[in-house]
Amino acid sequence: MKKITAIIRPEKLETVKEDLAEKGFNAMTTFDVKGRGEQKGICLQFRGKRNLIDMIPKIQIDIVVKNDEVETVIQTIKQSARTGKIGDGKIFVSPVEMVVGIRAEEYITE
Amino acid sequence: MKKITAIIRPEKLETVKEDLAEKGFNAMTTFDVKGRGEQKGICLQFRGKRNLIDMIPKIQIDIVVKNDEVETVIQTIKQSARTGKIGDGKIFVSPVEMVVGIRAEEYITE
Amino acid sequence: MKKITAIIRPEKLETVKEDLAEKGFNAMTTFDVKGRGEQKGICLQFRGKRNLIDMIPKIQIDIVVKNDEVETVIQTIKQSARTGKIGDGKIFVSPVEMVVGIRAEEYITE
Amino acid sequence: MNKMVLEAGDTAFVLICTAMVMLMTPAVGLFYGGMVRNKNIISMIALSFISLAIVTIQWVTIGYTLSFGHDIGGLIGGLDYIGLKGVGMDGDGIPDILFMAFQLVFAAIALAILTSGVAERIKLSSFIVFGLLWTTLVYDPLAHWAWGGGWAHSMGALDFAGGTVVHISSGFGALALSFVIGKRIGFGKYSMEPENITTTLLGGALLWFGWFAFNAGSALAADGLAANAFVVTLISAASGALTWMGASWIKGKPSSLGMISGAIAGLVAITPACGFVGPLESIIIGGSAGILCYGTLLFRIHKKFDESLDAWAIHGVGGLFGALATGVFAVAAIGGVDGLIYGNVGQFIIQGIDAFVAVGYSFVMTYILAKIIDKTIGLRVTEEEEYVGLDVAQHGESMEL
Amino acid sequence: MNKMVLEAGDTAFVLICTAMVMLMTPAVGLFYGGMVRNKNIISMIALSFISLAIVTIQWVTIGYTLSFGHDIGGLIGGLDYIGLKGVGMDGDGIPDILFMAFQLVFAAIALAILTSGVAERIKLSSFIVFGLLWTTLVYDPLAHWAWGGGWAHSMGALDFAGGTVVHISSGFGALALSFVIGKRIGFGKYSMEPENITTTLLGGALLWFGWFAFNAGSALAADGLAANAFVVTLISAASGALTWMGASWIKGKPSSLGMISGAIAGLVAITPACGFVGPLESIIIGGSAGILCYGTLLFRIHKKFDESLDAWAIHGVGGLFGALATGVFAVAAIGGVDGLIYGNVGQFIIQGIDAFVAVGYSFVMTYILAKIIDKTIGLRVTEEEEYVGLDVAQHGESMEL
Amino acid sequence: MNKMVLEAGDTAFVLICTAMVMLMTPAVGLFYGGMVRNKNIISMIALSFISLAIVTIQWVTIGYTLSFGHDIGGLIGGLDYIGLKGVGMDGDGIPDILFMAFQLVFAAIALAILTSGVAERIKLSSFIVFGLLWTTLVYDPLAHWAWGGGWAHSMGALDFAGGTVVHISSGFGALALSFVIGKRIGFGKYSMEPENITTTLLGGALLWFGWFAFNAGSALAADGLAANAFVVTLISAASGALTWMGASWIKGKPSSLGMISGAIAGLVAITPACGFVGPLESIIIGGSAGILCYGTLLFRIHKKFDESLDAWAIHGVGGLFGALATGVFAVAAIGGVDGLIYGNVGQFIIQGIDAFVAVGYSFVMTYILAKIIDKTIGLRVTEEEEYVGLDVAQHGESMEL
Ligand SMILES: Nc1ncnc2c1ncn2[C@@H]1O[C@H](COP(=O)(O)OP(=O)(O)O)[C@@H](O)[C@H]1O
Ligand SMILES: Nc1ncnc2c1ncn2[C@@H]1O[C@H](COP(=O)(O)OP(=O)(O)O)[C@@H](O)[C@H]1O
Ligand SMILES: Nc1ncnc2c1ncn2[C@@H]1O[C@H](COP(=O)(O)OP(=O)(O)O)[C@@H](O)[C@H]1O
Repeated sequence: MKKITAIIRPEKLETVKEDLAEKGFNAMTTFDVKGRGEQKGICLQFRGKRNLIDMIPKIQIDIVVKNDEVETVIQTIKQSARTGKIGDGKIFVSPVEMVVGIRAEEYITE
Repeated sequence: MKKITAIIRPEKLETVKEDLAEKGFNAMTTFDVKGRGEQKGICLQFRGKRNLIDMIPKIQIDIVVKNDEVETVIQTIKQSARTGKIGDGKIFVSPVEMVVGIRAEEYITE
Repeated sequence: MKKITAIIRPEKLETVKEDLAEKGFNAMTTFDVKGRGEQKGICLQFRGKRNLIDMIPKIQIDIVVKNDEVETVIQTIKQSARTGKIGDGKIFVSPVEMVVGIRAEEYITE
Repeated sequence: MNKMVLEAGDTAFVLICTAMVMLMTPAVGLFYGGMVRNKNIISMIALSFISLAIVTIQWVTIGYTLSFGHDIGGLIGGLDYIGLKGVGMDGDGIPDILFMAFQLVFAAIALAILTSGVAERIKLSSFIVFGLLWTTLVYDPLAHWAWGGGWAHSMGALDFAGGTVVHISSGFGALALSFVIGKRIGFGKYSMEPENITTTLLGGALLWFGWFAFNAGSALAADGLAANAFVVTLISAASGALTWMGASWIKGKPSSLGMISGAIAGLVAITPACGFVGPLESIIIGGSAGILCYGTLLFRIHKKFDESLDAWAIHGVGGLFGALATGVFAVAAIGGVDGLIYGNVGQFIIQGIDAFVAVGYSFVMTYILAKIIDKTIGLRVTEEEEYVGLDVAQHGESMEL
Repeated sequence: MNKMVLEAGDTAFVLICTAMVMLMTPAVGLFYGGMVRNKNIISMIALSFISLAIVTIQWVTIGYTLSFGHDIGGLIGGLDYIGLKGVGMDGDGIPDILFMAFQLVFAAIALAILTSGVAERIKLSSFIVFGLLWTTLVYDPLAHWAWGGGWAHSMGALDFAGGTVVHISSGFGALALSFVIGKRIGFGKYSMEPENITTTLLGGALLWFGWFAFNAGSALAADGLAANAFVVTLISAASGALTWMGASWIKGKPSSLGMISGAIAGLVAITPACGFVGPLESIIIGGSAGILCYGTLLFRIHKKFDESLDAWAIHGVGGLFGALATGVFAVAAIGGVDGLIYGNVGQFIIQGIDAFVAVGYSFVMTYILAKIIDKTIGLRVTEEEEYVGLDVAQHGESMEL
Repeated sequence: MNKMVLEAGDTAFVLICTAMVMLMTPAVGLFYGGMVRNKNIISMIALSFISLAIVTIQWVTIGYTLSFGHDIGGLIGGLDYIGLKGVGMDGDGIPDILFMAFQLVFAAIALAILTSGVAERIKLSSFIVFGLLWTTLVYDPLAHWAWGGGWAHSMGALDFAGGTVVHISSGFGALALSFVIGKRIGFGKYSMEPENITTTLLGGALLWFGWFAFNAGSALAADGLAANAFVVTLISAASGALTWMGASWIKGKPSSLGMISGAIAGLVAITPACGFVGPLESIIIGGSAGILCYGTLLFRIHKKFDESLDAWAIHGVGGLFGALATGVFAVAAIGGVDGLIYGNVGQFIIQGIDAFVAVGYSFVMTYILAKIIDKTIGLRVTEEEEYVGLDVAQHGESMEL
């Protein structure tokens, strides 16, 4: 299984959630983060001085899915989180070795 | 080493912490998240209409442990976080390759 | 690629960010967490009774870097987050399999 | 009381006091809102605003006349002032309509205090129905008894600013209500720590501020009696804050929540007494209330009562103590009546009768009303609604923290 | 009005009322601040404080005399009181300088309300310039027309506490401003839910509190008329809170935001009427305003107007309705004038003329002023600044939540 | 001053003013609380409440008589009013007991302001002991000198509402205290940005509101002088807000914290002057204070003084400036005394002597007291307690954000 971590604009959360749900991906965990990308945040002009805005509020979405679902999830997020403007965000994929449900006696290992 | 990520009810945090501590697992990192599981959140009745409660506040606990401790930690969390009701949460296990202490000169790689 | 997760003192965030930026590591994601280490939090004396302070506020920094950059980032963080006092924090390294930019058509897999 | 002319100074005073007491109702919401889990903070604050809104309409239509209409058998007021008929812009010292408004905001806050007993689990629609009934059948009679010419008034019971009418009624009502609605899911098992203490402290500050108007304003004139009430209110609050803090310090760390709870306990206890005692008595009254109410809170926790935000411990028991203390410490030089320590046993007995009847009446009537609502339309939200929190479940809103 | 002596009771009343109305300006900031995204909350609150600061200086230098100087052609005041020349410590009932201050805080809050239309996207420097112009060219003339001896006053238009002067001007001004500045990026596409409802409720509570001073204080005396204004203000707020909540309940869940918005709608609508109608009329006025303003809000959303925090729906339309309702419900026994329902068609027509002229004037003038600012120094921040939020972009600050 | 009769209007005014000034003490807590790291916000607010509680008890037992008892050698009051003996419900214009309460809330806020110097590192128990001593040995003498018939009063020093007594004492006291307790761990190395600016703005709004009562209420009557004090207070605050904002704008972005700090600076500076100067002078006084206090803050940061929340820069230096400015700008037409610009050099010198003696006395005495406490029971928490934050370490509480 894989964990897909998407860091998106807060304003796009609703759209992303809806689009994922439509494709059947309901489960997810989200939380507020702050971040900046390679370009070192956003640079505002202020009285001629470069004025760096350091860390921008973002939302991180973690979704654990089966290996063969990774591609669909990534594509869906890419489409719905995209505005084409600076700050659209990034997606990371990392391995998950086991999923255990607390309530049910479920154990998924892959 | 493994990272065990448990997403539990906020109200169960104290119990889980105590039970883990009893078994000798003190170290952990927690933060507030919102989440929903496969069943797409909770569905409240409202004037006959299905009224979806989207994302429920949860607490995420991250614990990095040695490989042979994984099972104990999972079992402990399962037992103490369980209420048997909807929303009990999930546990994910993922690989960690290195642990470095900032203060001491400790380096653990497995 | 690797994800470096550093859990540091809130007061040290600025220094760590600056030092990393100097070394060319701008991109990162941060969020507030609470945590305790092996020694089970901090123990205050209170009327002779051991009085355990459970979870201390920390900041988690996630940085995804190429494999050969891991060491530099760890060393940089170690140096700038260190005070030598209790609570300096920990760094974890875990694997990341893919990085996708939402805006650009970039895909990095390693 | 036989001049029929307005006094601008008194009118100015009571106008502003009425606004300040009005502010206490949202302040109760903030005070309580900081003590619940974040998923219920909006709900908790909203209940106070809604109390204010529904009691306003209830009071101008029927409540005022039930409380202050001509006395019927010592029990209730007649319908002379229904819909504020005959309540005009002139009056005796202050306009009649202003007296009506001053009384209105007292009724509103009583209902808001009551929400302590149903925190984090009441169904909004049922609260509205219950609130209208409670104000009409519990609060209005009590107001009539004490201030509208009812039996307690005739008997000579002293309640300067509403210790019995407002605090005993809402405090013991909250206890009854908590028994009917049942405990919160997980009570005693989950941790349910206050999550937003600064909001509680803000609410407490506004309550403390408004309480000067509550107590001093009850003189209905800007005079020496009002000034005395003001001063003893301040002292009693300070004294209660310090004793509660001190008592809890012995057991552990002195929480700010304990400090502010002690201040409120002191404010409650001095409420009936503030027109009858002086500064030194108020140190004793406030200080004792701080300790007594803290003890009651410990007792409640020990007994596992989920009277969730301690209206009973603070308003109920604090109000009861204040009513009795008035009978003990009253000084004739201030309010014209002596208390037990000056040998007036009669007054103490009267205070006791008045207070315990109020305790009994408000507990039993609230219990019955709550049972009726529960059996018919249901007091409580579903388990799932409670789990997601009332902010989302009842209001469709949430805080983005 | 021909005694030239100070009355301490009245002076006390208006002094405190002025302080309470001053508090409403930051309260508008809190009310609005809770409704924007967290990255703009500081900006939103700061705009209110800054409104207060700049209007204070504007008013004491030029604004007061433009509004209350000797009438020039029914349109504007002369420069007799420039720099408060001749505005002294004595006066008729209350000190002249106190009357000046009471009027000042009204002007300040009007500008604060206006910020609704430019929330989350205004450039701070431009707001300061715009604000000074708007107060001078929109607010001051309107104040003169109604209260300074201008044409509306001469015509006999009734506006007890500023429904037209404060609320129509700022509400319709906000709409015009939102048209000029344009929608927020992502409006209608992104979700822009209120993120801090408890802050909004706190702001609402302080507004409600201050509104008693706003309305009752407009009597400029602590008398029966002030008491009447106080009472109808309370009732109208309660009524508006309940009808908006009820109307929104039919469509979904009753949000606390709807409840408090309804209360504000009720407060706005009763503002012009509060010296002319009684309790029962105020139930109707407040209740209707709740429904009407809620409908206007739905209309605005449907039309995709980004008048972001609904100053137009609540203050503009609520104020317009209140002006007309004053002409309908006025009762001679209270304020000396009868309304439409007592057969006085004339008064209703006068109210209509006054209100619609104010609507037109404030909308058009605000639009022109905003256009001029926009073409010269630019009203709006850059896209990147809007993205990072005004807290950081304009103030270099942020909340650590 | 030889009528011995109560005036209802004046009494009403001072009653409400006393409540408003009381609210300023928690407001200081909110103002400061928003500026510390989140782990100390509860502690910071609680210190203000605790100041209010302990000063209340101190004042009614011993403080009032030390300040206002019969003069002993120009230095201190006698014990005539110990335990409020002889302080009754009647009086001259307003009840004696009300005058006592009005003075009480001033003493409370002074101690609350002082907490700036020990923010995030004071031990609660030591603060309580220190606070009692400081109020008794620093505040009470100063109050006696200025208002209780002491030497400053005899000399003719002007301090209308407590610029010297409240602000110089607490501001310079805070500086001394910060020297004794030492810097916060990591000061200058870690970032210690304000984390909750909306809380600070809320506190600032309540302070601004209460300040009208602080200054105008000091007239002790609802008259023209009170109205003048009210107006210049408003103007000075606005002016200070704008100049500080402007000055900081030149260096970077205009923070809302700078804006509100400037308002407070303006409020402080006008405090001693508000009964002696008119509107135009208040623009100058407030505006200069904004710039001066901002400069002082920059100086403090440059010097690496950890007087953490700038009570010294704003209250200390602002109060000192205000005392001198009173001697410069006083207008006989308002308060009966002319200042330097009208040729009265003597008054300016008197103001200087008064202010600098107060600076010296409060700095030195505070330093000595703090040293004594530090050497005996210890002023400061342990390093570990400081690290986890005082909310948890001192109160056992924390915010769940
Ligand atoms: N290498 C990285 N490691 C950790 N987080 C990253 C990395 N790159 C990007 N992010 C996260 O993704 C967010 C969006 O990235 P991107 O769109 O590149 O940034 P920007 O907001 O600067 O345009 C960042 O704000 C940051 O939270
Ligand atoms: N596939 C997943 N990916 C990420 N997070 C998940 C996933 N499944 C569950 N979670 C997280 O675990 C929490 C609890 O899951 P579960 O108990 O199934 O949900 P529910 O609360 O709906 O009963 C969810 O709220 C969510 O935060
Ligand atoms: N094994 C672990 N698993 C998860 N988080 C950990 C672990 N060990 C340490 N941490 C995190 O790192 C932080 C700092 O660790 P350390 O410096 O050892 O703790 P302390 O603050 O007790 O000195 C902890 O507060 C916790 O958030």
